[in-house]
Amino acid sequence: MKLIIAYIAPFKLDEVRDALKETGVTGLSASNVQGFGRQAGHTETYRGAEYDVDMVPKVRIEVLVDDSLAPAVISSIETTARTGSIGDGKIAVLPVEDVIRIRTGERGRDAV
Amino acid sequence: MKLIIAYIAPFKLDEVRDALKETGVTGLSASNVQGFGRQAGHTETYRGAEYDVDMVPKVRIEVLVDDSLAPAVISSIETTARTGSIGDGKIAVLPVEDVIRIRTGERGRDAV
Amino acid sequence: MKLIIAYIAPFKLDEVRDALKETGVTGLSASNVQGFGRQAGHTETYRGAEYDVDMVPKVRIEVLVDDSLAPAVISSIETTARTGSIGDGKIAVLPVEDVIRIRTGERGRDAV
Amino acid sequence: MEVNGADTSWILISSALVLFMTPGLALFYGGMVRAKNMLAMLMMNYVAMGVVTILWVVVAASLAFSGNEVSGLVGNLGLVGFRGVGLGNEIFGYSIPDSLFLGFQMMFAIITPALIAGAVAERMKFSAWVAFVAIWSVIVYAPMAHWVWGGGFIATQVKAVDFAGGLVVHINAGAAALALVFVLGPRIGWGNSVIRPHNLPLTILGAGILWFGWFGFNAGSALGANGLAAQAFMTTHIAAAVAATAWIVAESVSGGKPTTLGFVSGAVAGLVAITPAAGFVNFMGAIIIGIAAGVICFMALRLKTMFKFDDSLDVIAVHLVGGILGALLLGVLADPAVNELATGGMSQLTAQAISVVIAFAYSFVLSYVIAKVLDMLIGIRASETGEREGLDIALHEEQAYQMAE
Amino acid sequence: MEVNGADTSWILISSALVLFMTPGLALFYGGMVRAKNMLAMLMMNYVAMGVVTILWVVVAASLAFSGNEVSGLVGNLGLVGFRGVGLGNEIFGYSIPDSLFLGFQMMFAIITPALIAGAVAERMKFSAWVAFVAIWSVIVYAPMAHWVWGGGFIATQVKAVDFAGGLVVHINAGAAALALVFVLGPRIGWGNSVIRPHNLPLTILGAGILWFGWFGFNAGSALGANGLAAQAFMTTHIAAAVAATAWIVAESVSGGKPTTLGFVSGAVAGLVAITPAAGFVNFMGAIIIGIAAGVICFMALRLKTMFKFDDSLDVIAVHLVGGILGALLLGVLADPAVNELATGGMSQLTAQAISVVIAFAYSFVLSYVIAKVLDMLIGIRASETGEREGLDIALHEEQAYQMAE
Amino acid sequence: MEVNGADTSWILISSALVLFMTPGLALFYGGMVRAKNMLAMLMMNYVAMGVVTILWVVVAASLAFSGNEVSGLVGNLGLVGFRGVGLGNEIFGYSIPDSLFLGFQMMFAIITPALIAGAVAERMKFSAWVAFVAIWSVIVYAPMAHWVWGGGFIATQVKAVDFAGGLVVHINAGAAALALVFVLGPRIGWGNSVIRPHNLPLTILGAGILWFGWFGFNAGSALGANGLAAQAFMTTHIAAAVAATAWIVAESVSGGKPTTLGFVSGAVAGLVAITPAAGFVNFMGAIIIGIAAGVICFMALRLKTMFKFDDSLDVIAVHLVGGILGALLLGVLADPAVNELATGGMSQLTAQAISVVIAFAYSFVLSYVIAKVLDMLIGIRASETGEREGLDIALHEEQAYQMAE
Ligand SMILES: Nc1ncnc2c1ncn2[C@@H]1O[C@H](COP(=O)(O)OP(=O)(O)O)[C@@H](O)[C@H]1O
Ligand SMILES: Nc1ncnc2c1ncn2[C@@H]1O[C@H](COP(=O)(O)OP(=O)(O)O)[C@@H](O)[C@H]1O
Ligand SMILES: Nc1ncnc2c1ncn2[C@@H]1O[C@H](COP(=O)(O)OP(=O)(O)O)[C@@H](O)[C@H]1O
Repeated sequence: MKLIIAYIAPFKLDEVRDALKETGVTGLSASNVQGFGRQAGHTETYRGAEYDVDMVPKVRIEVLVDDSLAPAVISSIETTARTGSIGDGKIAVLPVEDVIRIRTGERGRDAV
Repeated sequence: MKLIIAYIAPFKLDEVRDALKETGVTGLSASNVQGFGRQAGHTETYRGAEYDVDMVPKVRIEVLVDDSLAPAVISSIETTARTGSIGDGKIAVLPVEDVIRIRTGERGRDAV
Repeated sequence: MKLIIAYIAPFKLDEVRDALKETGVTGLSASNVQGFGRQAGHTETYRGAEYDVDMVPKVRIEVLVDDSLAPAVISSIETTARTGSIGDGKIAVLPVEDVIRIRTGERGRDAV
Repeated sequence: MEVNGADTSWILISSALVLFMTPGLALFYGGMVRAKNMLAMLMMNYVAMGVVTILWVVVAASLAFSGNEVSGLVGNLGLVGFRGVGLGNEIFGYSIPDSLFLGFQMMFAIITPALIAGAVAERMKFSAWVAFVAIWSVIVYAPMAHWVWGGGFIATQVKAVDFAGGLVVHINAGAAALALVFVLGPRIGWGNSVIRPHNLPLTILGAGILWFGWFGFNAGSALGANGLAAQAFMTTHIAAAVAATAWIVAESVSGGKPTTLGFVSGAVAGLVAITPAAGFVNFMGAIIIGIAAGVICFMALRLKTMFKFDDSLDVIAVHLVGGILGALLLGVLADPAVNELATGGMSQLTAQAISVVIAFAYSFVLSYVIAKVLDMLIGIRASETGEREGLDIALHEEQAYQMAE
Repeated sequence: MEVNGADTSWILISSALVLFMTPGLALFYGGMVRAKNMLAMLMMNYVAMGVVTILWVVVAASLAFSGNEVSGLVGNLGLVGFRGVGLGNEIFGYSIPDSLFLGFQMMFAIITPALIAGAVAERMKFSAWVAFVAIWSVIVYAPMAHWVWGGGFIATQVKAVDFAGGLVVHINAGAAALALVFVLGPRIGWGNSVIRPHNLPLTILGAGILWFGWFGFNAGSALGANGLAAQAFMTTHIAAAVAATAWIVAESVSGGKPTTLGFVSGAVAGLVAITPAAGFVNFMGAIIIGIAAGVICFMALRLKTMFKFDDSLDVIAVHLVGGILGALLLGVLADPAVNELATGGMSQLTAQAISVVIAFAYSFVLSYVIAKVLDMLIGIRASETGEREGLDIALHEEQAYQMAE
Repeated sequence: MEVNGADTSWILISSALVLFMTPGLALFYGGMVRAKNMLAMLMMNYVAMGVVTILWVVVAASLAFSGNEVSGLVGNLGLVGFRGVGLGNEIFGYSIPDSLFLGFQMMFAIITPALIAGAVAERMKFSAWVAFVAIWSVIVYAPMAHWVWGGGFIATQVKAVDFAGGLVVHINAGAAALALVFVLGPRIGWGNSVIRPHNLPLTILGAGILWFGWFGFNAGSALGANGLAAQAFMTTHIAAAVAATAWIVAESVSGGKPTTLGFVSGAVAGLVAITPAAGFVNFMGAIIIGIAAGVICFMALRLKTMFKFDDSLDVIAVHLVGGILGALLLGVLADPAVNELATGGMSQLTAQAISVVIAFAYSFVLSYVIAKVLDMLIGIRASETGEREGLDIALHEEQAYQMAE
């Protein structure tokens, strides 16, 4: 099994979630992060003092999937989250040793 | 070492933390996430427009543990977080190559 | 590639980010967590009822890096985030199987 | 007496101030609940502005202020639907228009049930709450207002006084809160761990609005812009300030830190306790009432642990205890040089004590019965799932805060 | 007539109350946008307090209230720069100082364009907004105020009445909102998924402030502390309460839950609808207007889906529809016993209908033209990147909320 | 003169408005600090409502307004404990009750030290703050109020005027802020990176409340409901509006974007600068003061970088600089047609300048000494751990916001 983590633009969350559902994903978790990357960031002003903020708000999506589904999930995120401009974000694929569904105690791919 | 990630119902956080302490866990980190899963989600209304929200608030717990402690941690979370109804959440076990305690520079199992 | 996760004191975020930039890191993501650890926590009061809060606010940093950069990143976080007092936090190193840059579709170390 | 522009001006703005207290109270309470119950809490308060207004116009105002039937037990139906209430002051003969008098009183009728909401927070069903507020306004609030301010038996026979609502508002709401808490039972998880407020800055802002609005409540109760209004204004402010300070001193003395929630809770306790006394006591009296309210209401917080009832946001410690304190202390501290309507002394104190018992008993018993009947008919408690998930989604299909998009 | 202290006192505080509505409106709107556009929303409201004030003093007040030129179409330049406005009442002869009369009216001129902001939220460029507000205040608001309240042709020839701004404020703002929405087009992503409010507690607090401030708006429009002010006070409150309740009943009847946003939206709708009628109708009239506003404005929410325009925060359903409702119902419900200036009946209704058409048409057409011209000159819509990233950063280089440090 | 209902009505509500400014100020400041110091900031403001009220009643009011001792340097102890203050106006002979006059003045005594809190935010110890406020109210504020408004030497000998508190409130608080900042030193990390506000919407709401309350502050200072109150009302509003606009223009001209924080900061600067002048200048004067305040206070933000002092929330740039601006410009702009008490011109300007120097010097020196002594006795700065962790937990054992449960 894999844990697929994607950092995406916040306004893409709904679209990506819908796309993942179609891919067959049955669950995911999302949270707010502040991302720093190639994307330029922006200037902010506080009472006349300008300063650069190189962190921009992103959404972090985590999906636990069975190995077989991983490629489809990745390409689904890639396609949906892409706008072509800097800041589209990244996907990371991590190995997972086990997954447990708390409610039933199921383990492994059944639990995903 | 392992990183154990658990997505649980928010109202279970205190209980799970207390149970983990008893298991011998000496640290953990928790954050808010929005989860999508089998749990039905709910309807929301905004000025007469109804829409389905399939994301529900969950708490994400991360525990770095030594391999030997992992099974106890998992079963402790399982037991405490289980209510038996959909939405109880999931646990994932990820391999960890190294852990460092920043304060002392200790590494590996000593650092956990 | 590695995913380096660090739990640090919130007021260290700016410093750590700047140090990482100098190390050659081109991206990272940060989020707020509540941490429990050796750090004592504190007492809070609510209408005359005192209770112990053993969770303290921490910042969680995630950096995807190429294997070659990992040691430098770790030691950079260690040096910058260290104050020497309890609660400095932890670093974990996780194996990553693949990284994809959404904008370009690049994979692996090019994508980091 | 003719309608007087100055008095009208002051009661117009006082009425607006008292109305503004309900949103203030909503924030004060709302900040103290968990995020998932925030909107439900706000709604319990706001809905009183809708439902009570309607019932007040339709019937409750008449029961409170029209005539005097059954030897002072209740008004008649002469003003049903505000019948005959015009631009002048023919009906009541105060120096303000009749409609304004009824309007000023209406704002009290609104906030009183809203006060109860703090006790039942985070578990009561919205439909049951609306029904409770509606029935209670008519059969508990209106008669009590009649007894005390509408020429009823507490004023004329018991001869107790209540300047701005120690009996009618605070003891009344506090007793109802106690009754509801017994019928409802505690929140899931209560007693295991402390249920923590989600947004204290809103609570503190709410307290600021309450303090501001209370000037209309108490000084407006002079029903004119005169020396008595000024006196009530000052005693109100002084009692609030002293009680707030006393509360954080009590916190510190009993081994804790001075808290911001403590400061504003003390302020509200002081405002409650001075309410019945505002236009009867001198400045020293206000200081004494302030100290008593700050210290005793703080100590009264322990009641809920001692007697194991879940009064979510401490309505009983603040409003019931504070209201009783004020109503009784007024018996001791009333200064005829301030207002000849209350002389202080033993007979005054006795009258006050009797009125406290009557107000408490009437409100407690009737509230208990209403709650029990409603519980049998429609159920007054939210479902367990709803309570866990949060009442905002369960009862209102809304969330207070959204994840950044 | 001499300057009267009581009336002055009431209009001083009424003016302050109306000014306070703009921050209240800012919160009401701000809570409904996404977090990334929060400050931009607040700023669209607040900036009206700056820009409109300046223009009002410089020229708009004069166009609205000085003399009567071109057969009632516009005022003259006699009061430019508040020339000759002193401490007395020589110019207008009301029972309050002339400067206060112009000040009270100024607060209306401020909040009216601020109301429009809700429709164009989350996509309009700040510079274009400022330009729009500035021009609109002078060439749309000031003449309309003249026609209705400055002795212009709607008052004298059409003989329509408008107690506190159904035409001048709500229909005027609503028609401008509609025009702007057409010129701007919808927000990115509108129609695909529901764009959700980020902080409803602030919206609900904002509504509380609006309700509070509206007493100054409507009861202050009696321009004195008297029976008529009290009447307007009461009809205002009753209509708000009834409409809020009616809205959540309508929600429940149409299969949803009663929502807190619904309750406060209903309250605002009721306040809007009673505005033109507040000093003309009796209490039954207020109740009818309240019910109508609650139910019909709720139904009017569907217009934007039916006709596919993105009125971000429903300014049209609430202010345009609510304002029209009130202006027309007043034709039917006006009670000469309340105020002999409006008699009700067919001729009154006709006059009201004509005035509604004129107000709508004038505001819609001119607003459309101003927006189009501005769009050609400087562009009125934020860049796509700016809209996605959020207007706060793109237009103001600020963020509403910061990650905890 | 008899007690007059209209004046009483206006000063009752004005007093309430001024009290409401303190919660408004708390929000204004609170939104600008980091989340971990939010409650501590709110508490520094609120506690002034407790501590200053008590001291005012006990002794400070008497020092300020009872008699005139030591050739105009201080009042006597005749009104200690509000002795003899009744429902009439026998003591002061204004057209409002004596207690109300002292109450109105009390609200100024409360907000003045609260203003200082912005400068010492995020590092001062709560106990030391309470001690400072208590001592300062008695030995700095009360005498200064006496000199200017209590018949003391600034009024009678220097012959400077101060309509609503340029000297007594703003310069006084600003000078004290400067002294405290020197004694305290900068926050940890100050100068390395910009310390960012955690919740600007609350700051903006707070500014809205301040603007609203300032009508009571300035127009209430006419002590009656009359033409002068209306004049002060209008100049206040105009100066605020112009200064807010001028500030964002200055931001834009100097290469930045117009910010919401800039707009509200400008508004506050304008309100500060018009305070001493509100009842002395005409509308053109108000506009000039507004422009000066908006532009010069904006430029004064740089002082703290130039001279390297950490005035956390810019109390000096806004209140000290703004207060001086207003006090001096009034010397030039006073219009005897508005108020014959100030004639404008060279001698007026000189008197104003002297009064500014005296107020600044007295407040700065005494504040410095009080702070130093307190620092030696109990320490005035929070511990380093406390400062890092956040003052809310360290000093009050509370957290402003809780993780959703
Ligand atoms: N090395 C990294 N480790 C963790 N997160 C990263 C890393 N690089 C980028 N990110 C996340 O991805 C987001 C987008 O990255 P950015 O470099 O701006 O865009 P792009 O990938 O299109 O070049 C960042 O804001 C950050 O949240
Ligand atoms: N595949 C997944 N990847 C990541 N998180 C998941 C996944 N499946 C479930 N979750 C998390 O677990 C929570 C509960 O899952 P759900 O399917 O509703 O309950 P259950 O596991 O009891 O069937 C979700 O809200 C989500 O946060
Ligand atoms: N085993 C763990 N798993 C996950 N997070 C941990 C773990 N131990 C510590 N942390 C995180 O690191 C923070 C600091 O840990 P703590 O034990 O207080 O300090 P130190 O590492 O200096 O002894 C914690 O607040 C928590 O966020």
